Amino acid sequence: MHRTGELYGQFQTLDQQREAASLGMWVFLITEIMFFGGLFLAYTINRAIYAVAFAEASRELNVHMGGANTAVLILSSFTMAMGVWCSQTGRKKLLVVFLIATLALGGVFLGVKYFEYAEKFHHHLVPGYDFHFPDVKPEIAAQDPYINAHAQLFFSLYFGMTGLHALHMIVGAGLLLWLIAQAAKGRFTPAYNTPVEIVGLYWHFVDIIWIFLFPLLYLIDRHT
Amino acid sequence: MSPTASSPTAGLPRAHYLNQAYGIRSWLLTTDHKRIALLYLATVTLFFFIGGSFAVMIRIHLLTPEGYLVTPETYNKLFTMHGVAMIFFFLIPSIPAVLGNFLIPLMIGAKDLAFPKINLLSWYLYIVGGAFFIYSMLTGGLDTGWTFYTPYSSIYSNSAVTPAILGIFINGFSSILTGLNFVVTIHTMRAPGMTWFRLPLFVWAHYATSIIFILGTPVIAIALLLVGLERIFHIGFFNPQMGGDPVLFQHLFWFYSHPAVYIMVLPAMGVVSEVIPTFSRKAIFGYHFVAAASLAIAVIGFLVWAHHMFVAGQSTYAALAFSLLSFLVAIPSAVKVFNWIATLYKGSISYDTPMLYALGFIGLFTIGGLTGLFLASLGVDVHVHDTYFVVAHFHYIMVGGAIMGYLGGIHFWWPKITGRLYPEFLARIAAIILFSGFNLTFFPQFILGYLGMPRRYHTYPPEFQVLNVLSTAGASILAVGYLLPMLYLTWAMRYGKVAGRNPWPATGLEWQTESPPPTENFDKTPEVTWEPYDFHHRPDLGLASPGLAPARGDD
Amino acid sequence: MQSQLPLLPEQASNFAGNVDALMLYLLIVSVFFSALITGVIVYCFLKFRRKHPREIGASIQGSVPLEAVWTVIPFLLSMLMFGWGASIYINYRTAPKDTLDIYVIGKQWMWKLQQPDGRREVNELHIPANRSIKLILGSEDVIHDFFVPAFRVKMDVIPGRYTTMWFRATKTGRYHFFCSQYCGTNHAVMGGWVTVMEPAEYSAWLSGSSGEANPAAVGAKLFEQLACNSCHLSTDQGRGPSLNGVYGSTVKLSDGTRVVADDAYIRESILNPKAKIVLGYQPLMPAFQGLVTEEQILNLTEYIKSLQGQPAPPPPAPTAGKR
Amino acid sequence: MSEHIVSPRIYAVIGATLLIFTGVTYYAATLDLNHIYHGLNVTVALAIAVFKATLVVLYFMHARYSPKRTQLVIIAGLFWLALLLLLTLSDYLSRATMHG
Repeated sequence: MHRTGELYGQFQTLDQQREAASLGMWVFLITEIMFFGGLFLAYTINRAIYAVAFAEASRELNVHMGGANTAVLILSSFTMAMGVWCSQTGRKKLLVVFLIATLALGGVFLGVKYFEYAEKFHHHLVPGYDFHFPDVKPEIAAQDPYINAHAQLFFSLYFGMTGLHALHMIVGAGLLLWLIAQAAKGRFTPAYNTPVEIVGLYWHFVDIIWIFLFPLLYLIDRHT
Repeated sequence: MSPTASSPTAGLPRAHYLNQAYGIRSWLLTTDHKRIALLYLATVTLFFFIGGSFAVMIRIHLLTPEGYLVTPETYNKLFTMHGVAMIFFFLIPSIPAVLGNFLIPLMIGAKDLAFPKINLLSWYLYIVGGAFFIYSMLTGGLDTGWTFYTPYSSIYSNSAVTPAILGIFINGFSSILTGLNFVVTIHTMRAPGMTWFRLPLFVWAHYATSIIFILGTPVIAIALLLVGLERIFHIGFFNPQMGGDPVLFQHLFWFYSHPAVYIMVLPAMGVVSEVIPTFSRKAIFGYHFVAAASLAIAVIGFLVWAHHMFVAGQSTYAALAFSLLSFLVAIPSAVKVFNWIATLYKGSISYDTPMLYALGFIGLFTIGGLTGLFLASLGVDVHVHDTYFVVAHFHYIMVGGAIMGYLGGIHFWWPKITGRLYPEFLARIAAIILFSGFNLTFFPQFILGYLGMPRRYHTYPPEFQVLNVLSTAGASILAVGYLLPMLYLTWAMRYGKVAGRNPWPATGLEWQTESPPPTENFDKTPEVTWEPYDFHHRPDLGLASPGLAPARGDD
Repeated sequence: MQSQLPLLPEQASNFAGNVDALMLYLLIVSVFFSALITGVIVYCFLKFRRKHPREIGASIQGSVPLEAVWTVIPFLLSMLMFGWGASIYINYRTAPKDTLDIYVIGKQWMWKLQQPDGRREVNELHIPANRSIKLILGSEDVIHDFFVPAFRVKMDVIPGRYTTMWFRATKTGRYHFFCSQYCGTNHAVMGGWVTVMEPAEYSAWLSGSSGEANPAAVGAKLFEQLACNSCHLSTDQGRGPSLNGVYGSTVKLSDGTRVVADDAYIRESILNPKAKIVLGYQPLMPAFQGLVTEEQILNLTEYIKSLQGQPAPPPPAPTAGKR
Repeated sequence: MSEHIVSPRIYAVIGATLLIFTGVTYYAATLDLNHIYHGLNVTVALAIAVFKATLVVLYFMHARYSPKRTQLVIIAGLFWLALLLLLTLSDYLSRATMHG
């Protein structure tokens, strides 16, 4: 199928191509919502059943790192949105700056994540890898004598959800690298900026997943 | 009944998508939806015969109550891999990936699907997934049942479960991307004049199927991923020792796997909705209702999954709710069947092979659907759950329904795909053999099921032997029957009578272009001015309008 | 033995008649619609055969009233199917009060069944006829399913929790029972026989059996071995509450709630005692999770049930100096 | 160019709101709201998260200015997620005894 300029052969107009790309991306994001949805379901049910163990295990997480990460990711969403704006208004130089900023913030997020995981390994909190939950106060242990097992369940879900999210961040970073290379070559004009928009949609989606992960995993009964 | 539209001597069009380029690269790197459809046809047929050979071995093993053919472990691997190969690698991709890929752009007047490169990626994901499954098959097999219930699949099974899970996980993305491609294509790339209510019902059925692809497949992807993580890292999402609930896996698994049975049958319904009007030469009865029924099946199909778990210790309240919803999903299917047979009334019916397969579909799908009501009704399900009654039910829907529809579709569009017609007489014989062999195989299993013979048993009490022998007899007829179409269709590719543009003639837009079609599908973007299946306002079809005396001397 | 080509399984329980009646109703509706559809196909097949190659069918697009008819009728028929099935299901899931409780433990590829008096059987179940039987089902490894075709009953057996089912056998005889949830290599072998006997015959079988000592005795031995008696004395002076007459009584807990001391409470108190602390006592009892098998718990429960002798003494005043 | 351009000022406002609400949810977790109403902590945390997510979808992802079709797709996705969660929870919440 031949391609004239930026218009692919199977489409009649650039607008039709843009609409198709945007609809296609949103449909893909719906599949991602259902994909993470299965994990959120498992988390919701197990937390409802083992509320005490999950609250206790959640206290092992470093809420400051989590909070900082949320802010970092929101900023990266902002810079990504600005990047899309630049591509729409033809500011090619500024587009590259904002894309690099988004990539950098994504890198910061992954760096913080790396330290958090390292801390878990250090504290023997990685499920299936000589998991040893520190002893808890007697009245907590009374409420749930299998707290070690249920805490391991919490950390299985914690690593499952944040690991999958981090994987999506890495894929997002790869897409951004490709996008920066294309933008540097000045490929994106107000008439054709579909890839920037598509990567933007993906990046914002990954941010939304973290917006839900942070309160669910980190902010359980912080008050006691 | 000889084709009327084109004289048999007219040769094939000079340039078309098959001879436009030659060599392995032109096939393995193609982005032409028609070539990708043929790539799928080849690989899907391969997996059909892998799964089919397992089925034959199972049936031979069950000839005797003690079962002398294979050991218990091997028997468990046989039925598991029969299930996985047939469901994930044949039934789910067959009609959407082969006929859907080939025909949807042609039917809506587009040059190709919205994302041709993603379409090729879908095929490669399917191949990689299939490779992992074959790897798992060769290195010890899979013995967890196609349902992968935990904790057996995650803790106790020591067969090659992880590569099989990885294979199905990757194959799932092939379905997701195909569904995504279809939805975007149908929304944004219809030819001028092709409004939603002029779309052929085949396209409606695939739109509904794509909804299930998109919304259901990710959930089984995460369910199998979690089982894979449990096996690799020994962590505990569904591990009872760690407090995980095995029934939660069943919820996640069946949330996709029940709509998946509609993925398998809806496209076949789409094929029947094309074949019945063409060979009755009459507009489909209640076009809007049949189209709406497809969407209704796709949507309500998501509300009923826990009828697979009535005896799995779920709460009584949930069982009542899901049983009620399961009856609602049966209504649209009934509406479709009634509309098909209403189309026959006052038609001008011919008995070509596609019509035989379509009528076979209606007969067998009706039995399959009605026995589904037995399973949806709580009182009977407690008794027949996980017995051969269930096996017979879903084989009537999948083999009687989906495969009959698939074969009907292959025969109906074979002239469009290859430009040549299949041998009519031989094809009718094969259809009748398959229909009778099928009934002999699976009808006795209904009785076996109600007698209480459980599923997945390598030995059974002696009083069930007579029915099992009948079933095996039927299975041997089926095994032979399925070879016939493969043989004469391959023969027809080279030696079949040249078909011309519109041999039946049929009213779809795909029959306006050449057979086989050029790479760009249409010489110029077609303009659609007619209503679907309207034989009365289509002079281009060369048919007599009713009331006119048939002109003598027509060939 | 059944004939070589039986069509219906034996009806040997209170549910069988009703389930078969519902199945018959469904069968009649199915046969009617299948015949109707096949009939219409054959009729149209013959009557509207294509007379000449260029003939077209009539121009009929559809009719809304007809669509309404074949939407409403199937809907009403299916609602009747749902209602009837639901009533049977509710009956399945609500056991009567006076049931003979039998513990059933599924284990990869065998069933261990324990009579109320503690007699244990493997892959065999002897029950009295015309008596409501409640099976309390547990699993030690994967999911199994206890299925008796002649009684039309089945229930999955899930590790990590108990499930229950009940039935009342109405006909004496020997009936198959199967495992009907795939559980591995010998899933097909993991079945056995239910023997339904006249009540007199059943009690004779019960008492006449030599077999191992009854479980209450086994439970008593275990009670000493595990040093339960060091805390649970016959009176309330020990560090743990007296267990005399505790089974079936309501126990006041330290957090002020009350709970009936049934099988699940005893099992939980053995496996993780700190979950429910009796009022006025310290959470000193060690958890026996992993130290006792399901069978040993059943024996201990039987022993505790056999301590019905004395009425439960009133709970000690909370301020008594026993901290 | 049919595509609607969202001005940077809106992006800045939305970005700031999101940061503020992250702080709010962080602080709200330190208050013991459960004794006011059982489970209020979780409800508040999720409400804030939903609000933040809606902001991102509407403004950062241009859902507000996209064609009707895209908005329908988004709503359908959320509806199906709700289907998965609520129908499964209907089983768990109505089980006689919560084991474990």
